[in-house]
Amino acid sequence: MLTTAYALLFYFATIVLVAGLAWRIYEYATVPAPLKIPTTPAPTTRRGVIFRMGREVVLFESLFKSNKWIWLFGWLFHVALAVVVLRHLRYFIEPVWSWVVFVQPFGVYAGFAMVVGLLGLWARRFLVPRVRYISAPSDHLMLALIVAIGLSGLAMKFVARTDIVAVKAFFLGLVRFDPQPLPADPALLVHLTLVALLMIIFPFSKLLHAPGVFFSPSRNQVDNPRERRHLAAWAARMDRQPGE
Amino acid sequence: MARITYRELSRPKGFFVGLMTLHAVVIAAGLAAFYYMEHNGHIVTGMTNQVVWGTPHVFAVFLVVAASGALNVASISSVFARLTYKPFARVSGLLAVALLIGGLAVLVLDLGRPERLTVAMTTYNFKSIFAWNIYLYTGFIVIVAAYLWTMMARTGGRYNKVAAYTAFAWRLILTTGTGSIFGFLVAREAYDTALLAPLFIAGSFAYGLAFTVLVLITMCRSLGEALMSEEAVQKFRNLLTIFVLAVVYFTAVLHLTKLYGTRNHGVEAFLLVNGGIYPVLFWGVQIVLGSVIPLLILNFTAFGRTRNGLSLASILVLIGGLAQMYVIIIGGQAWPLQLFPGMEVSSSFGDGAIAAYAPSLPETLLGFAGISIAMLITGLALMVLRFLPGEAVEAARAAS
Amino acid sequence: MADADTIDRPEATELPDPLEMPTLCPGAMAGSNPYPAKPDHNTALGFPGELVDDWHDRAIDKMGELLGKYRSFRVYLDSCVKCGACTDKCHYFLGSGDPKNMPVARQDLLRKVYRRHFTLAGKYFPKLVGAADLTEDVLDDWYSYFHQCSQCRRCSVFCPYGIDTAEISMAAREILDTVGKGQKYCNEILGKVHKIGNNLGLPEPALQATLEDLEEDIEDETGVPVKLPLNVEGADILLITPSADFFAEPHIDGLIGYAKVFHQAGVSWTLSSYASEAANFAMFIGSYDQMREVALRIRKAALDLGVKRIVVGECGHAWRVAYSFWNTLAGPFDFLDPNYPIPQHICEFTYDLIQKGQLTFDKSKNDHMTLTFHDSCNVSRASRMGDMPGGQFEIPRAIIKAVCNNYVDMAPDTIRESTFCCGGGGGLLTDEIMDIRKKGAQPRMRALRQVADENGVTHMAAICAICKTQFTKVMPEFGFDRESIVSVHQLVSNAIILDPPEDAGEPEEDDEDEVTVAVEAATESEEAVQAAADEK
Amino acid sequence: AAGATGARAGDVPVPEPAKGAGEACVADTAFMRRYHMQMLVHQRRDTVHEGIRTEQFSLKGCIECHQVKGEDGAAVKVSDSRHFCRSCHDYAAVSIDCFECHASVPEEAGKSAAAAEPENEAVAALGAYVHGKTTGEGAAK
Amino acid sequence: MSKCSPSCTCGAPDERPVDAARRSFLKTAATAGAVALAPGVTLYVVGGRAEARAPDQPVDPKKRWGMLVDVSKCTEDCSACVTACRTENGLGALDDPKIDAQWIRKVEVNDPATGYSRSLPVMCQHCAEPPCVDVCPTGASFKRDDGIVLVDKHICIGCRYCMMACPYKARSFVHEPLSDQKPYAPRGKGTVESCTLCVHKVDAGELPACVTACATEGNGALVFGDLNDPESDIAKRLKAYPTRQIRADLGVDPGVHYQGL
Ligand code: HEC
Ligand code: HEC
Ligand code: HEC
Ligand code: HEM
Ligand code: HEM
Ligand code: SF4
Ligand code: SF4
Ligand code: SF4
Ligand code: SF4
Ligand code: SF4
Ligand code: SF4
Repeated sequence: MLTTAYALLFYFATIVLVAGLAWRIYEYATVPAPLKIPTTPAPTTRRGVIFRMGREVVLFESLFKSNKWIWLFGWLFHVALAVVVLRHLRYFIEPVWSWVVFVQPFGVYAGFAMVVGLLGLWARRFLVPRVRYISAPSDHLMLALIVAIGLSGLAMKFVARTDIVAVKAFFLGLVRFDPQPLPADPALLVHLTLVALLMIIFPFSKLLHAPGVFFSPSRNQVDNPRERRHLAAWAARMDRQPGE
Repeated sequence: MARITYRELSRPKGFFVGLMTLHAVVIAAGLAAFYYMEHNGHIVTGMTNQVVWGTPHVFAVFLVVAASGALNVASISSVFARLTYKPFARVSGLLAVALLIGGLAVLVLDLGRPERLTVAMTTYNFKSIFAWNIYLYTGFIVIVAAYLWTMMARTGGRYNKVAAYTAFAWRLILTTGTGSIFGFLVAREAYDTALLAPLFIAGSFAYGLAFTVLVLITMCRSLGEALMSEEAVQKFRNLLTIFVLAVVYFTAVLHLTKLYGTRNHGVEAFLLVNGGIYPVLFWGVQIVLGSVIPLLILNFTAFGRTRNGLSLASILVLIGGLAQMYVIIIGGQAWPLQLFPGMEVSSSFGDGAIAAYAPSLPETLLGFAGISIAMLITGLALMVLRFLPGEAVEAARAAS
Repeated sequence: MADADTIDRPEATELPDPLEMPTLCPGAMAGSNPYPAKPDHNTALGFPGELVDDWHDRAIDKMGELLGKYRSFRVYLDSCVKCGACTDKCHYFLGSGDPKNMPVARQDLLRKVYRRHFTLAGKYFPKLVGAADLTEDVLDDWYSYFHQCSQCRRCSVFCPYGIDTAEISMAAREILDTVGKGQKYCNEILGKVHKIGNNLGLPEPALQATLEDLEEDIEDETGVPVKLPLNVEGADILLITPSADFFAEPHIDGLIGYAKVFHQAGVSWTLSSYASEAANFAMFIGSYDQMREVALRIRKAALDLGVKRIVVGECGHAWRVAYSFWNTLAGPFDFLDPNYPIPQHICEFTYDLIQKGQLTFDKSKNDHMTLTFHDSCNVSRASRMGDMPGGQFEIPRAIIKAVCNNYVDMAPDTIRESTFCCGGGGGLLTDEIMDIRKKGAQPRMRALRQVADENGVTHMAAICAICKTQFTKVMPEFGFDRESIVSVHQLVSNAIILDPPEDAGEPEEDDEDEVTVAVEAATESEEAVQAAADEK
Repeated sequence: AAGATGARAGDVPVPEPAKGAGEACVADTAFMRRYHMQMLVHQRRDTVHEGIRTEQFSLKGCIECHQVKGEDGAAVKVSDSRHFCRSCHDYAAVSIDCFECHASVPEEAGKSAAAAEPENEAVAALGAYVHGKTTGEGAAK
Repeated sequence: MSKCSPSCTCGAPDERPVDAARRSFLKTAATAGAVALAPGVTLYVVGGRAEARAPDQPVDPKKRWGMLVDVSKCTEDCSACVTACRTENGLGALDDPKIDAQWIRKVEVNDPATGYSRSLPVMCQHCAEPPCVDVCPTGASFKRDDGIVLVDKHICIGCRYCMMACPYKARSFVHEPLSDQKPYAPRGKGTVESCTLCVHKVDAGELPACVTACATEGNGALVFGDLNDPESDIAKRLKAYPTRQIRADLGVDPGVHYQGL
């Protein structure tokens, strides 16, 4: 019963996440950028742009330039999140890749770092009047949700443990459409419910910044308008009109 | 005087990039060495059950000692209000943190069980000076970081004085603590003296300053002479002279007091006269190469008044410092423990015998990696945060 | 919390900090509205004359259309995480404290409507995600606050996703135009460009007369017959420059500078009366079509005159349109000489000659000034000069340093890509909103105050017609002389040593003349600055 | 939690740790699956610092009951993936360093007494005396 | 979350489960235990067990285990204790005395003035004021309540500061990866170790291996016992004969005494 309920929940959440994201990304990719608007100084080569994007995504370069505190907590949170996610890979692959085995233990520290980062970010939503002004309830809820995911995860590690082997079997089972029994530990159930919720709202929330950053014209364009003519399809149509 | 602005080194040039790459390569080699040592155990190093602290400790202690001294320039400018040093205060603080991290990295990577670092950070024995040192080190990093913040942040100025004084006091305690690691080893004749603490403080001043000077002069190669005024060069020259003299003085006092007690004659003779490599390092490298020659260069040659002269002297001081650490740390262990004073002793475990020690390649690489870690951290920080006097950066930018 | 430079001298701390955070003052600027466009201004551009009845649906439709046409708009509306990094970056916010002038809040005025109509969350849980219906109040807010954005892109530099409020402002103004709520200043001017060829509505004969006057003035001053040719077919170079250069101070001194440089370079060049305007205000209202039309005039002029190169004069957003958009809008320019950048900035042109050693200067001619340089936002963050990223910062500075002895930069957080807008860009250079213009200029003025007081800076150079006009107006409000804003090519003009004509007259005398003039100007302006400083 | 043991799983990979000796583990199986690590850590503190050498949660005890016999009839070491601990740990991607120090197989029968262990009455008496203070006569019965 | 014991930080649930499984287990264990122990060992144990500490009791702080070495009985060419220690604790040998672990070693002492020479075993002296414990940053080196100085290898980080501090050079560092350790004497790469006074045997009511070996050899130079118990053999001998501790001047009060040195 429990197992079936969670199996269905996760099938649903996965469909929403994957389909929702795919649709968004399709949209971002197909809407044209008619003009060259990189924020300069910008790289003049494709490779330079990849490098710039890499620095943005990995180091949060612009944020660093902008505000050291937000950067500190924001970066801490994201890097920690990435490590936590890597640790979580062990629930979904068998045999586990050896580099995952290697990073897996760091995931626990990352779990703490993630929560600390989030609490720092949350604190500024209360403490800095400018940020308080721009925060909508959803901004708080998003942070609350991820904090709750983190805390329930840590609780599973440090307070009320769960049967990791069974959890993994459940998820491997899901992938093979043969769900295995899920342990009924409260912390696990809370964790999983919240994760499913996160997956479901992902394609409809500001979390779209994750794919969005790659499509941001001010960051992903090459600064070469004089050398190359850049023309969107709908604009090209105008070009032809007068002559024809 | 116009306002001092500070800039980051946003688009570094070939020389700087080359230098950073070099450090990255050394670090990579050091990490490979670490992996090799970790995988095979310390059997692949020169260390034994007799000489338990080897070359990595020489480098680590050297860097840690230098770290606290690197803060000198900042301290002099804020605590003693010397304006000539002001433009370099930030670099000095940065270097202090970087050198400390470099030293600690070597120390940690040389542990038998480096993966238990978290154990070391969560389980303490408060009777241990070593455990206190862990607090002293992390505290130092936090305090200097706060101090840097007060220098760099728009709103930090108010707390600058407090931070400066705290950092200044802390660094003295820190070096004393490092010295005490050895001072507490009562059974080892070479260490059993309270004079190690002042000696380490004097050493820290000299090495820290030498590092600061070298980094600044290296940055001059990237940024042009505008970085350091001629006045600053001369001030640094005088300061370095004084600090080197202080080290020589305390070294002399240390050995003279030791010689005063007859029971120490053996170890003193070992370190200063007949101990093979150790007297050579002591006299040849620490005293002549690392103290006398730099003093001569700095004070009696025209070359010594130039930037190149100053850098050469600094390099020699650093080499002398490493030799000094080697003699103290390894020489002190090579000399056997006296289980039965006055007796001749022998055993399968090296009792009564002078221990042989030869550094192996991996541990030496690890040691050098510590220096490179410090330098790479410094370099990267210069690139992303405002540590360098702005005028020089602007001048360099315009020149390019 | 961004870090800045330590201020070492205690008295220096008392100078206002250009980045000082204002206390939030909601609604402070709610009443700041530029004049609405008259019906015929709107209709001339193909927009409805006044607010249409079904404005709500039309606005939403337009928004939908833009979402399908502009990836920037689409992605930016989704991606903001409300991180707050941009909140303290807008000069209008720093000057006014009105929270709706924080870039993200400005975007949100539009984003809340986007959420309500185009996202699931906004449809079903509007309160939760801060979505709101498009009401008349919201439309009014749009009109006010999207006309308090100079589209300077400073916020975009600091946003982790590069979200560019300028793009949102442009879209918002386009929507406003489509529902008949256009702004007078921009729309009226655009009408003039379409009709006459320049923003000022200066017809060919007037232009011709002005240029001839200038030629005389130059010859009087220097004894050298420097020409300012108009509509010369077969010239090598077509100069496209903002029409302000034809009559206003200090712009006109810049134009003289260009002419002298061309003269010294020995190239043949011409202006065009058909395309006598570099500015392209269509960018401000976000209209691709309008922008394209204005740009096509230049293509036509170049083709008609049969030139080989196009050089653009000192103007910020004009250079953005020229550098970044011309090729797209009116390209390909395959009929021009591919050995030169198409188009080329006048600074690039001058800088090249300096590099090649073809110009000689008497730097002391500018000794009465200590200069600093105001990076114009559109040049800094939306275009480039030279072939290196960042050339737009180095080239003008290199020119200034080549012609002046005294140069000092302002605080690092206020120059280069972090430069502050003058406060008058983006179609806000109209007097009825002087209040917001002054507030927007405040950060720049404070940064200038620092170097004026501490480094003795007397003049600020700029390469943008809007900046120059704006500063001439607002500088007195901040205790500076209105003449302390200068053109970069004005400095070049002062220092350049012109070859005497073959049939040389008495250049020495003329030189002396100039020196006296310059010295007089110097004493004047120095006194003014001094007086202003004393007042403080 | 129904154990992952057993032959239920179709093609879903699920570890099947060999059944231990005896009927039950030192605690409930569900408990063991969740808490054995903490119990072991706890036990090791008690043993090393306090000298408490109870059998419950003794690592040596685990190894004795949970030995897995290889083809040659001898217990397999931890280097063999069939080793009891590894059967789960590989699956859960948890590497433990316990067996860098601890023997991963029980002492082979017959070799258990240290070679130096003598059959010497005097020594026996001494040992008994030292520990039990039963002065000599408490020796071997 | 309350702790399982006041000093514990393990974070384990409050009560450790004692259930049917455990009770049945304890029954089995009693028999299993008897079977597992070799016949010889059982022999010695039985007598003492009656009064010896139960396995679930912590060590008795009133005790202080110590050793007396009767140097006059220790012969120069004997090294039975050294061998016994190696075998008991599974100390392997790479045949490099500089890096091999040597928990106990024979030291030749020669008075240059007189030419008088002796050979005696030196191991960890189980000091009452152990410098190794003082300096250990993590508290891995510790002194058990009954005076035995041990390294908790689970928290030893291998910094080797204790080796620097020990005046007797009693400690060894494991320089290489090991395999085939004894189940009752785990040891492994990267940690420091020293004579444990055969704590596993002592806890089981037996004698340290070296003591047994010396007795078996017929020399009986080693006496083990509770220094705090005036009735014990060792205490009586300390009272009766002149003995000394090595480097008593350092004030660390070793638990190993030497007679006839
Ligand atoms: C008396 C013998 C015995 C001892 C000692 C013992 N176990 Fe067990 N253990 C068993 C038995 C029998 C089972 C299987 C019970 C079952 O299948 O329900 C088992 C099951 C387990 C399981 C669950 C495996 C599975 O298949 O789900 C774990 C984990 C475990 N033991 C760990 C340990 C640890 C750790 C120790 C040492 C503290 C230990 N055991 C000591 C007999 C023992
Ligand atoms: C039923 C499967 C199973 C068996 C059998 C098993 N373990 Fe585990 N063990 C686990 C899981 C799962 C974890 C990790 C829990 C986590 O990641 O939080 C774990 C964690 C541990 C840890 C803590 C590791 C760490 O770094 O946190 C130790 C120690 C441990 N096991 C020892 C043993 C020993 C010893 C045995 C064999 C006697 C054993 N386990 C057998 C499933 C098992
Ligand atoms: C560096 C060596 C080393 C490592 C690694 C090590 N141990 Fe130990 N362990 C020891 C020593 C030494 C003892 C003490 C044995 C004694 O006193 O009988 C011990 C004792 C124990 C005991 C109590 C004795 C027993 O058999 O029950 C437990 C439980 C224990 N260790 C668990 C672990 C666990 C779990 C791990 C892995 C996470 C581990 N140990 C890793 C060296 C080690
Ligand atoms: C390419 C991947 C990503 C990049 C580059 C990125 C970048 C950023 C940046 C720069 C910020 C603003 C700074 C801050 O407030 O922390 C941010 C905020 C945030 N990110 Fe990401 N992110 C990425 C992926 C994700 C993912 C996958 C999640 C989802 C779990 C996530 C969750 C968040 C949240 C919740 C915030 C808002 C924090 C707040 O409300 O204060 N990010 N992200
Ligand atoms: C379906 C997906 C997920 C599953 C099956 C899952 C399962 C688990 C489990 C079993 C643990 C306990 C680990 C242990 O005891 O060792 C855990 C911990 C944790 N989880 Fe998840 N989780 C999932 C998704 C997520 C996501 C998306 C996040 C972050 C946003 C997250 C954050 C954490 C954190 C921070 C911890 C504690 C630290 C750690 O153990 O790594 N989890 N999770
Ligand atoms: S583009 Fe410039 S004016 Fe507009 S919001 Fe951003 S910073 Fe402000
Ligand atoms: S910086 Fe960018 S993401 Fe952050 S609040 Fe501003 S617009 Fe949104
Ligand atoms: S066994 Fe006894 S006699 Fe032999 S060396 Fe050891 S102590 Fe001396
Ligand atoms: S002899 Fe050495 S190792 Fe043993 S307790 Fe004394 S100081 Fe510690
Ligand atoms: S090596 Fe181990 S026991 Fe020795 S001092 Fe370091 S941590 Fe303590
Ligand atoms: S008591 Fe045990 S460990 Fe210590 S020396 Fe004797 S045999 Fe070795």
